[in-house]
Amino acid sequence: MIRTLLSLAGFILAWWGLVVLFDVPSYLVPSPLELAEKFWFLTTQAGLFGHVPVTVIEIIVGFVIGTVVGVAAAVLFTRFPMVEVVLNPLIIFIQTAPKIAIAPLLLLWLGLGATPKIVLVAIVSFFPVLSNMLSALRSIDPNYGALARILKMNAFQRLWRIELPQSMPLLFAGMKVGVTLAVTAAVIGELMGARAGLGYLLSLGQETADVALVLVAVILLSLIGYLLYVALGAAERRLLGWHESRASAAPAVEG
Amino acid sequence: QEKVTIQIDGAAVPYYLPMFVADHYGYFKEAGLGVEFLYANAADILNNIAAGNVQFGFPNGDAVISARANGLPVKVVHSTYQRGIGAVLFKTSSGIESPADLEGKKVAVTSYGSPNYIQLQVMMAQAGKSIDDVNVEIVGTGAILDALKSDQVDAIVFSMLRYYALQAEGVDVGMIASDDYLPSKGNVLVTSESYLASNTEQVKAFITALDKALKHIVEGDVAAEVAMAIKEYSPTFAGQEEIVTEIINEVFVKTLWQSDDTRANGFGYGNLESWQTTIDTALEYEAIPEKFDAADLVVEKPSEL
Amino acid sequence: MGHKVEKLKPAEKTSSLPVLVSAQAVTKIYRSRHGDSVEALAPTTLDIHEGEFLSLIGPSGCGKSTLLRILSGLEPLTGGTLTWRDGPPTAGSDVGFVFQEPVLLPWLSILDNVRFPLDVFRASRAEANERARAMLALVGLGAFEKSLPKELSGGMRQRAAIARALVYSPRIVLMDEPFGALDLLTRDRMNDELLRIKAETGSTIVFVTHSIEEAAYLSDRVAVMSARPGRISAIHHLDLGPQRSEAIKDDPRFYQWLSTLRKELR
Amino acid sequence: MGHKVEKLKPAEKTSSLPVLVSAQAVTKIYRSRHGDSVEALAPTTLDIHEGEFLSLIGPSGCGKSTLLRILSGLEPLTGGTLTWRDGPPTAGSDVGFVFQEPVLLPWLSILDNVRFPLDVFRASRAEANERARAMLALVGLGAFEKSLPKELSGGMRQRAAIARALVYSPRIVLMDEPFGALDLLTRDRMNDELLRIKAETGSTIVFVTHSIEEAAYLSDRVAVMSARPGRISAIHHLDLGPQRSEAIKDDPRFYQWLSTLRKELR
Amino acid sequence: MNETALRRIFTVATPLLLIAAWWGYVELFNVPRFVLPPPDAVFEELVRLFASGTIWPHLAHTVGIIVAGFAIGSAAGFALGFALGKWPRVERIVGPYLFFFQTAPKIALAPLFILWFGLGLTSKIVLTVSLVFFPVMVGTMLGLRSVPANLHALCAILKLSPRDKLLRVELPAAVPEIFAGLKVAAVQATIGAILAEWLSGGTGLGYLMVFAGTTYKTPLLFAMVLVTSLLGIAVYQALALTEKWLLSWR
Ligand SMILES: Nc1ncnc2c1ncn2[C@@H]1O[C@H](COP(=O)(O)OP(=O)(O)OP(=O)(O)O)[C@@H](O)[C@H]1O
Ligand SMILES: Nc1ncnc2c1ncn2[C@@H]1O[C@H](COP(=O)(O)OP(=O)(O)OP(=O)(O)O)[C@@H](O)[C@H]1O
Ligand SMILES: [Mg+2]
Ligand SMILES: [Mg+2]
Repeated sequence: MIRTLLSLAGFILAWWGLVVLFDVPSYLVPSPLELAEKFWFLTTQAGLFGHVPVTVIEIIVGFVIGTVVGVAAAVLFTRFPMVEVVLNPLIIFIQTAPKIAIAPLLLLWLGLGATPKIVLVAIVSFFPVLSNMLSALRSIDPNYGALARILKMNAFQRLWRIELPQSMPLLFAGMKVGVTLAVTAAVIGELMGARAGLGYLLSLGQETADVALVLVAVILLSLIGYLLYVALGAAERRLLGWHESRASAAPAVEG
Repeated sequence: QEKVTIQIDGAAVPYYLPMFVADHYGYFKEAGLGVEFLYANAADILNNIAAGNVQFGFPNGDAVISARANGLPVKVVHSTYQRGIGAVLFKTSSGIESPADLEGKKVAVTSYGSPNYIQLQVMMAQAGKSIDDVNVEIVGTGAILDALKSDQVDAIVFSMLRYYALQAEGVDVGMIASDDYLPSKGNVLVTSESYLASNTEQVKAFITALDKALKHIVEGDVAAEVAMAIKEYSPTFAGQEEIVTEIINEVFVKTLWQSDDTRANGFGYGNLESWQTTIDTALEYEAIPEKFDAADLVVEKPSEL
Repeated sequence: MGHKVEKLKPAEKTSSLPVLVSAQAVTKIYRSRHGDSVEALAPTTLDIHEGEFLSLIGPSGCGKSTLLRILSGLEPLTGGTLTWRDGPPTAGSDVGFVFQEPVLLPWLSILDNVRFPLDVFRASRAEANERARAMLALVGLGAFEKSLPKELSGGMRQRAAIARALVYSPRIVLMDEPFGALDLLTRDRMNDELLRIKAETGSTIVFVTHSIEEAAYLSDRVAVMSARPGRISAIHHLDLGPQRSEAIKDDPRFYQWLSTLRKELR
Repeated sequence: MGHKVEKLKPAEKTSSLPVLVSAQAVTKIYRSRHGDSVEALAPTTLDIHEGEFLSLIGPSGCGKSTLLRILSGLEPLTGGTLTWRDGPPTAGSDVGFVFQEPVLLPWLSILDNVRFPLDVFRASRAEANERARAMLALVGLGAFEKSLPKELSGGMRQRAAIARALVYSPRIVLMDEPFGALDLLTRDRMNDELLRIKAETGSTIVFVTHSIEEAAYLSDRVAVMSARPGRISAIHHLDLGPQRSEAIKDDPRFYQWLSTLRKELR
Repeated sequence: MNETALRRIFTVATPLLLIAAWWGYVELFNVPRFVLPPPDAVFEELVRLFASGTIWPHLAHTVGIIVAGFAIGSAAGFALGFALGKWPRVERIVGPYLFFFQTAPKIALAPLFILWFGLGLTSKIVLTVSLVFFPVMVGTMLGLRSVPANLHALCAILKLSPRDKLLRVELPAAVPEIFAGLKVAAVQATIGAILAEWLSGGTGLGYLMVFAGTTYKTPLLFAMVLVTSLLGIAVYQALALTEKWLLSWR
């Protein structure tokens, strides 16, 4: 913790030093002080913290939906491989289809509120979860399948008691990737039409060439993403104490 | 009270003062409208209007021409900005003073076929040169300002509003307004053909409120309204009241919202001749696929709808 | 010598117990990834009687595990039929299986691993804990209930797996070399426990082992398998009485059986 | 009876062979995830002599695997010292290890698994193939060189792992219950092969087993361990001569040793 | 056998079905062209683009960025994942910055890329790389850390050099995790290339999309969407096949 703070302080000092030393104009890179001032100004006078929950809710709701659907799809695909054959091209199509192109469609179908943004977040966080969960389910030791068959576990028990715990490490990796994408998706969603949210602030900053505003929005967005990431990491540590990837260190003896 | 949504180009900047005044002083309400503001880019706005997602839009006039030429059933019901706000922006240190100086320079536009590209072509043509004499770079809207700031390009063709934003940022910029070379229109009030046909009353009501707001500002105390708009609608501009007031007084009140036409015919007058010139130029430079009549797109006298 | 050898005869008149499951000319051919196939089990016929203790012995790779997996329904047949007296087992609690490797869930503590089947069968928490603890004590792991599988020695893990298979008193228990990783003393204790549990519950047990002593000590019948293609070469009905205990080791017939079985395996 | 019991004496005058590696008051305490600790090995002192065959026997969980892993350098000590005569082994080819569970690389064929160490040591391809094939034939897997590990039976997998540990003739071989999953016949054959290989290469072998017969049959010395905390309770120097063969089973001293060891284990 | 036949049928039938659904939706709900053009309009546009040859430089440009971005990004992701996976201390020190940077929306950072790497190809590839590396890094990290303890023990016994250990044991063991990351990365590479072209430059499918978007040429827009997605699907399928082949031992 102390080390993190120290390294953070070092980073900020280095940034400041560079800005002062090379006399970087503030329209390129503002100094930390300017940024702090901007932040203070935004919170006290521009209702910055009214924007934060808007985006946070979009990210979290979308991410949770994306994760749940991703896991469900992976389970469905492993149970019925045909479903994967049928749906996979469609899924990759939706993933790669540039969101700018489908934005008007989303608005047409889902209206102007938070829904299209949440759907967009769900779409992008869904894919890494699906991909990792599929890998995980396919890597499961067949012995566990045998145990499940012997005990005649039903599909739900198998999922809940064997497949999910066994898939946790990869699932978490997928969620970590998903959460970073979710932040970007929320921003894109807000660019499609919004009046609040950090993505909206970001575009406002870009519209008005307000670099400090852009940076404050970016930093807050990153912070949200990072905190979610850290939360996932903490959950992972709690849940995965048993797993190799969490053993305090790889074998102590090496060479 | 009828709920309607208007999508405005960009973000909540105080230059959209008429909208804010109309809302703040209850002009919309008086006219029987509950108006919600949303922000997006011009193309999205026009698509949303055409699809019926929103009732009104406030995009750039050039974007509307392009949309109409490609078959989007949109209608300009109020030519709010009488002039275009396109401009060539450059750092004064680059030595550029007139379009002729752009020769051999790197100039960024957002895409081939975009209004700003046509503006550049017309400017060069009128300066006796051709577009081939400049190094055109394509830089998207998201990065074009930074390209100028970081000297990746010598000049950009973009919105004149950025000129003031850049100045406020402390960048030493110069500007050549495109409208002096090619008449065009800035932000205009747009709705769809079908909405106009079926909800004429609402459109009229909106126009009435907008006109009232414009009148209120033009005849009233701009500084006070700017202070109000920044406080209530655009708080990130806090501290910039003075410069915004100056810009609105000097640019918007004098040349954008009002013209000889509006003095004769009321706010938002759609000069069909001038619109047609813009359309014809766009066709000449192959920015739009086919010619159409300005009268099909623009309502000439909003007050007489 | 008084023992009876049944040479692959389908019906076994010798046993008075009703047939629980009957394998008729069951075969198993594995296809490997290169397309070539291994005949793991040549047509094999075997009746398993209700409540009996049947051991399978035979050289490594002769198909013992395969036969056990077929009986449990884990491995599909490639030929023949498998007939259960009252239809194949429907409840998970009907069959217990001890795999050749201890298959423990690495994220559960030893207690939770042993309790696992009871949780699946929705036993009450208190009852599940009580029975799992009793079973752990039986296999000598009472002090390790909170440990994770990776914190146990090989033999301890195998004992936990045995506890898990027996904790719900299945009607038929299939055990694949359950005691292979145990020392003699523990093994002897586990043998006696197994006999006691069997007597209490009346379970049917099919048991794979490499130890002839163990097979003779525990079994009502011993099936001897031979390799490639795997098949049952002989089934011996051991006339050592239904009640087994250390005392049997004083019975000369026990040693006769040992030497018979040993010779069969050569 | 003529056998000597050394009760935890550090120096063993009885052996004429030079000491290869000496463990002095070595201890091992595992910390489990809940913070409580398990004393797997109480201070243990043991010399291993060059070229000897030493067996470790003891109840399940007494620390046999732990001691073996410490000797191999896999497990760090929590106390005591480990001294090698010429310094700890530096080359990978110095030590062979047969793990308690067969550790095979699941993506390699059996042949490639056995050849793996030779490939790592950059032996020529032809030589590696030849030696690996010879080793596979020795363990009776000649026909399965193309199979994947999952296509083998438990015992066959273990034999492949043994082949891999012996294929590069390591100077010291540590074997953790290598023959536990094998039937008697295969086991006897493997025992004799092991003795032959040892005689050929002069390797030192430390061998964990649960079979007293096996220990007595193979070993120059047998260390008996007792449990919790694990420690060596006795070391027996077997006076059955350096050359072992089936003939030894006619020697009454062999049976005396069996009964001694069996008693020690009670 | 039956299954493979069914599989083949579906690979052809699914796209056809989707196109039918698309067409049906457009017809039935009378969806205007500028919201969703009918399939035949998009198809005509595609034919026109390919017949006239105008698509090729754009296609080549985008494919170039995808391939370069994917290759460099996965290599970088792998290297980083390796370092972070092997040395937890490195993760503790640089990890937070990496994760922080990664969650920053790339659209907002794009101007920075242009500032640092200019308007040319470099900044586009860098942008793509910044999207690609992360999933690969996370996958590699996890894959290397999940190698079973007993395989580590085997390597320790045989005193495998770090290089041998990586190539012969850790990589093969980590294939499922790494490929899970690579598949996500493939999709990200396509998105990255389009985003990069959206930000600057006058060639590429992404540019054509902006062009089509701002000039309301929806058939062109959707034609580009189709082509991009097909590119994504191609890269993804190539990876899926490679993975299947590498994991044929399972
Ligand atoms: N999944 C598989 N794919 C291909 N062949 C297999 C498979 N499983 C087993 N075999 C083959 O079937 C034969 C019998 O295997 P099985 O596991 O039944 O032997 P076993 O009698 O249990 O031997 P052990 O005592 O060594 O465990 C072996 O030759 C083995 O190679
Ligand atoms: N990784 C570990 N963490 C915690 N405790 C451990 C760990 N490994 C082993 N132990 C404990 O150390 C003790 C000795 O284990 P070890 O594996 O050495 O036994 P063993 O003599 O080989 O037994 P077996 O014959 O059953 O294989 C056991 O009580 C076990 O619970
Ligand atoms: Mg077996
Ligand atoms: Mg052990």
